Amino acid sequence: MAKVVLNGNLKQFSDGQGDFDLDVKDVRQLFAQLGARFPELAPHLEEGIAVAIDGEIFQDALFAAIGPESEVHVIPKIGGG
Amino acid sequence: MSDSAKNDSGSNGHKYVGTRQVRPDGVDKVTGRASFGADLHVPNMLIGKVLRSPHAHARILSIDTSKAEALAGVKAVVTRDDINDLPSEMVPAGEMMVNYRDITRNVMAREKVLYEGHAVAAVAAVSESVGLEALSLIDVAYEVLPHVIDVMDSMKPDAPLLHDGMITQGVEPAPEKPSNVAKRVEFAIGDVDAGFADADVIVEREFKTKPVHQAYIEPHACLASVAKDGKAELWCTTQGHFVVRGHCARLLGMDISKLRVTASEIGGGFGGKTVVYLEPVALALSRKSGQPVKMTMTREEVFRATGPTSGAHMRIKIGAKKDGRITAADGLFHYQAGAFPGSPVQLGCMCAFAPYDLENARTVGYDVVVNRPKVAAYRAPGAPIAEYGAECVIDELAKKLGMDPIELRLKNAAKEGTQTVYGPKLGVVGLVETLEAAKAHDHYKAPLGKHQGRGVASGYWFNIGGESCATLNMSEDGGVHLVVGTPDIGGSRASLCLMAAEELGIDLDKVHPHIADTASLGYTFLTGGSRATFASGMAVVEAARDVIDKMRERVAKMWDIPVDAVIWEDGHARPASSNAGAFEPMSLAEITAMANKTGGPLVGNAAINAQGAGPSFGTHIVDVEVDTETGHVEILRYTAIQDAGRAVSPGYVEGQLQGGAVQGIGWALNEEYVYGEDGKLQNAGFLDYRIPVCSDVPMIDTVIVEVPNPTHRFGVRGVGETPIVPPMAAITNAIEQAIGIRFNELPMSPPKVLAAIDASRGPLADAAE
Amino acid sequence: MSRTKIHVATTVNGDAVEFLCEPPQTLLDVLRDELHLTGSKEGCASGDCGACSVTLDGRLVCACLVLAVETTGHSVETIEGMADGDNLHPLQQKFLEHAALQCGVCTPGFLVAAKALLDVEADPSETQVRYWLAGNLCRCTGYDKIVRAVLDAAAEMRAN
Amino acid sequence: MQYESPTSIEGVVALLADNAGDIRVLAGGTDLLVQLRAGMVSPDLVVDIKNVRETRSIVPEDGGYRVGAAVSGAELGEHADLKNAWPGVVEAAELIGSTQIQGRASMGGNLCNASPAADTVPALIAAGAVCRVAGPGGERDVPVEEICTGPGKTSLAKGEFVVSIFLPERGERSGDAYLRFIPRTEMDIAVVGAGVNLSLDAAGVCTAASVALGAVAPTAILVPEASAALVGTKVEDANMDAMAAAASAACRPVDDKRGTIEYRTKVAGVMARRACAIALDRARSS
Repeated sequence: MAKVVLNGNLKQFSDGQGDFDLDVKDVRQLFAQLGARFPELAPHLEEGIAVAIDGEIFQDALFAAIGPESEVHVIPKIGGG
Repeated sequence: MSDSAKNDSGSNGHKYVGTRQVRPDGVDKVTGRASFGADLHVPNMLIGKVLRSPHAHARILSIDTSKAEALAGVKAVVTRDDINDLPSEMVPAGEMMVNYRDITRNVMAREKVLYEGHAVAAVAAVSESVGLEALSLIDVAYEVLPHVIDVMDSMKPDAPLLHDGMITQGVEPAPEKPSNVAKRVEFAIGDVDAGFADADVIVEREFKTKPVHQAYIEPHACLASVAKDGKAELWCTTQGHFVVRGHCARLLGMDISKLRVTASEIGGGFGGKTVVYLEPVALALSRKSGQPVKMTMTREEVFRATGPTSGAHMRIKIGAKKDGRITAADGLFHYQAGAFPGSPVQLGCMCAFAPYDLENARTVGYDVVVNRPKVAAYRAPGAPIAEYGAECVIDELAKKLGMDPIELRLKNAAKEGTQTVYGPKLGVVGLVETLEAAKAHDHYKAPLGKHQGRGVASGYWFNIGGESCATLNMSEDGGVHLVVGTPDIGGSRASLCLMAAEELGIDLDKVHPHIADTASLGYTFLTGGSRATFASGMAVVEAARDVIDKMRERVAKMWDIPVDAVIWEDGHARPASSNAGAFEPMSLAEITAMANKTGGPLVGNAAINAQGAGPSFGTHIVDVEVDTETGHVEILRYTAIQDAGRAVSPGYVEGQLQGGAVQGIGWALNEEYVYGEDGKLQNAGFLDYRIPVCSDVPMIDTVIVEVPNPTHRFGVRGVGETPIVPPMAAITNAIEQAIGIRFNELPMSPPKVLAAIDASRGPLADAAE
Repeated sequence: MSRTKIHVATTVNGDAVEFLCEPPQTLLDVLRDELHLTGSKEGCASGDCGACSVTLDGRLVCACLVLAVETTGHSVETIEGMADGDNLHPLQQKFLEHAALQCGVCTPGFLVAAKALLDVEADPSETQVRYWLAGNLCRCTGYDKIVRAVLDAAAEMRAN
Repeated sequence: MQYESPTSIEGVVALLADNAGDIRVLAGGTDLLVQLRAGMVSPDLVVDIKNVRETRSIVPEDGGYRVGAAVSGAELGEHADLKNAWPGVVEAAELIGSTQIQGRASMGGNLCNASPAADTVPALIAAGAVCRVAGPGGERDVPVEEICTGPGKTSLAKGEFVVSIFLPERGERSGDAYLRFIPRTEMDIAVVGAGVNLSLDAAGVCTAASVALGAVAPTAILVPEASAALVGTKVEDANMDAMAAAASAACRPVDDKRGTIEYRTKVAGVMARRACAIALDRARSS
């Protein structure tokens, strides 16, 4: 089970819960499970979100692999100048 | 003094990566041949001009364009009626997310004007002078409304509201009343209260910063041409022409694929050319007039109507044990977004304490609208503001603890495995290496004179990857056309060519770069977030490997051996071993020469969404001297140290460090927007918006630290943004050491410095001197 | 509003040139829009950025602060006239070698201004270079490599 | 807008006197063209005076120099004799803008633009310079301090323009200096400017002094109290302190984007004192 943490304002859409153990193989499955569990969170996962998998940040990467022991942080998307 | 013209030989076994070479676009740029945004002329071209709001905040009652339309030589007039009204929808655009409802209103005011300089109408005419006369003939009836300029004033309950019905996001339960606060964000790890309870020393300070403009030397410019069948071409100066294409198509209701956007050479951007201003207006004017329309902003328009970065108010609190171990850090940030929501406060909250390995940390940010131009991305958006406050408090903490500021940083430095306040743990990073390099630098030990001081600060930026395409078109003589989609602001073509030559194993002078238009290459995100060399570089490497594989296949067929038995080495296909057969190696030129007979032209392609951008940390050292009679601060010596991962093109990496440092010097000492009581900007020009000039600064020494980014073929990290993060705090800390006064506001301009010196003296001390 | 144009005969980069202009048009407007010599850039149109630096009878000026009509009978040199055929001027070469440009939009102005300096001072100090070039704004480089390139070009020109 | 470029003083006067509407004199153009571009002025006629010989020459006269109103700062700086005689005045002219601006900007233009912050004006006033004004009634000589009457306003009558500025003979043991404060090192408008001109006798006692300030009042001002603090003294530290205090006391500045009242008042004394020290050195070594 991957350890998943919601960061920043996202917990407002998950009844205040921020830590989950989820059986997911990639980001798409991660979003699907989170969205199914917290419908209010679902639209926020579609845009403006990045996912850090074991410290490496992925943006717009639905098929980025998540390992069984991975630590996954859902964070705001990062831009730049 | 380093010799910047030195032609280093590549290291780490590289022939080109890491060397200093003349950039491929260089000759065009030193001879005046390079074509920037305003340099294109086409037949039958009209000139477009924009009418801008004279008020900081007003309701538009009516717009009468009839007299302007009747003027001889006027070919089209457009207003809000010619740009699509769009519903609220967030899209990524360089810095955080932007909302199409707001973009369409920023490009052309609809219900209200929200800042002085807000576009209200535009004309296309046969000449600039006719266009300007036409503007004077447009009647706009306004109902002037009260305005608000300062971020803290804008948060007051009785502040004039910019957007009716804007409810603060991120607050539970949602407020009932609308306000100018668009959003609240919060990040936290550990238990901040417990951390402060555990601290022996706590420093808590408030800071204010002013908005500063990117101040690229080239004003915004574009040339649009829309055909009768709706096909359109747009030439513009932008950091991302694919992003411009998407925005313009949306704002004008066009099919994206009917619009072809070509990026001109770009005369600086620093984040400010990631959004659209003139481009949709020029397209609308061209569509209406049926003629090509060129538009350029004046410098005054650039200042009045395009995005600076936020001004801010913040409170920072950091606690530590006597031994220097930080127990807690807390930050509260209020950022001006300008007229529409979307300040970089969230990124500021994420970066504020990033150089430290903290158990307990919290950052809270507010995104606040005010009657100023909508902010745009500016180099490490959000980070310089938040890290300025944090790095000043760290310095004060070091003084209180009696510790050297570099030692305090080293004791708490973020490293691989450090958990960030925004959640994830850092991968391999090079902060400690920059701090050690600073400590070891002779600058750090040099003696100081009277009224001189030395300051240090560190800085962090994430860096990003993103969508990037690259094509390598192999010509029949062995030359390579390298095609990418990231506009070259600071020499990225040079580094991309170096990587292509390295990967293909051919001479650098065989590689010729080209920035393709939006019809000639797949979607490529903009040049920003320090991603061009990293992400386009990744695509170039992948495209090179693609064409190498294709060449190996061709050679395998020629030699009639399995493809696995052909390897690519030093620009040649060779048999993998003597077992594969005795074949003379074939050069790339030999292979491409017979390409048409062996299966057709050879092209390498890559279309990727680059991931794994490595963050970059930097540490700066600065010496200042304060004239205690005038408050003038002179920068005596400056050293910028940064982890570049791998400097592909060291001269241009140094240039990024030097340029970022000098922009930071301007931000620290003189740059600010001056508004009158009337809400109008008083210094919309380079005379009184004072960016550093050549005689203001010394040589900027650089030290490139290389802690390779493990996800990149050559170890590249983005380098462009981090260098603007440390200067403001480093200079503040240096001034404190010079005269014993700690400033908590930017800019530290002479009147403010002198007033503080006078206030610190008292009448008796003054007389004694 | 009357827009009567005036006929002007002048010399640009050694060539006799004639054009028509409205009296308020600046030399920069005419160079760029009429003569299509777009190497001189408009960064401010107020003499504060130096991107339009040209020489007028050998004297360094901002083309944005000269009326086009004033050039009648005078001689203008722009960045387009700096290289000698295929041979870059030593300053141009040194700017390339030193990576003294990033975006490149200020570069023509810097080169024209630096050449004007070396025309009157073959061995300038760093301070002289910095003050001479203070009217040329560069936002990319922090000026370091530009100053080095000018000093290096001066040294090379003295040696030759 | 009509453009004319006469070649004689009479030609200029005729155009200025005989035409109605908004008429502007063009010398170096470094202020006028900026104002044109910004739409601050929209003249009907611009009269370029640079083709009038008298406005473009530096001529020795009565031991001093007559400097054409349109002589550029760069030309002033290249005139070794003038610079030797009036280093403060020439330095003030050379402080105006960049090298590029120096190629065009003139003392006549700097004066007649009538900005309170004009750099050459305090230096010229301190030097006792006199303008030669041509007009429909012929020529008249006017002390520099009587030309500007307020921001953007001059005492010149319809048809008049400044042809040249006369700098008197530099006496023995005398020197002048001009300093200004700006936030950067170049390219700014003076926040405060101070011109000091003084003479010493053989014993080193100050026999005459003139202190003028810029950017601290609606026009550049002479400060007699500051001069008085020097005359009769050996210009020692205490005398210079008194001079600086008198300079600060004479300030009537405004708060604006370039400086505060408090700041300008204080720094006026600092600049006057520093300029005085330079002028003193020059006087002692002349």
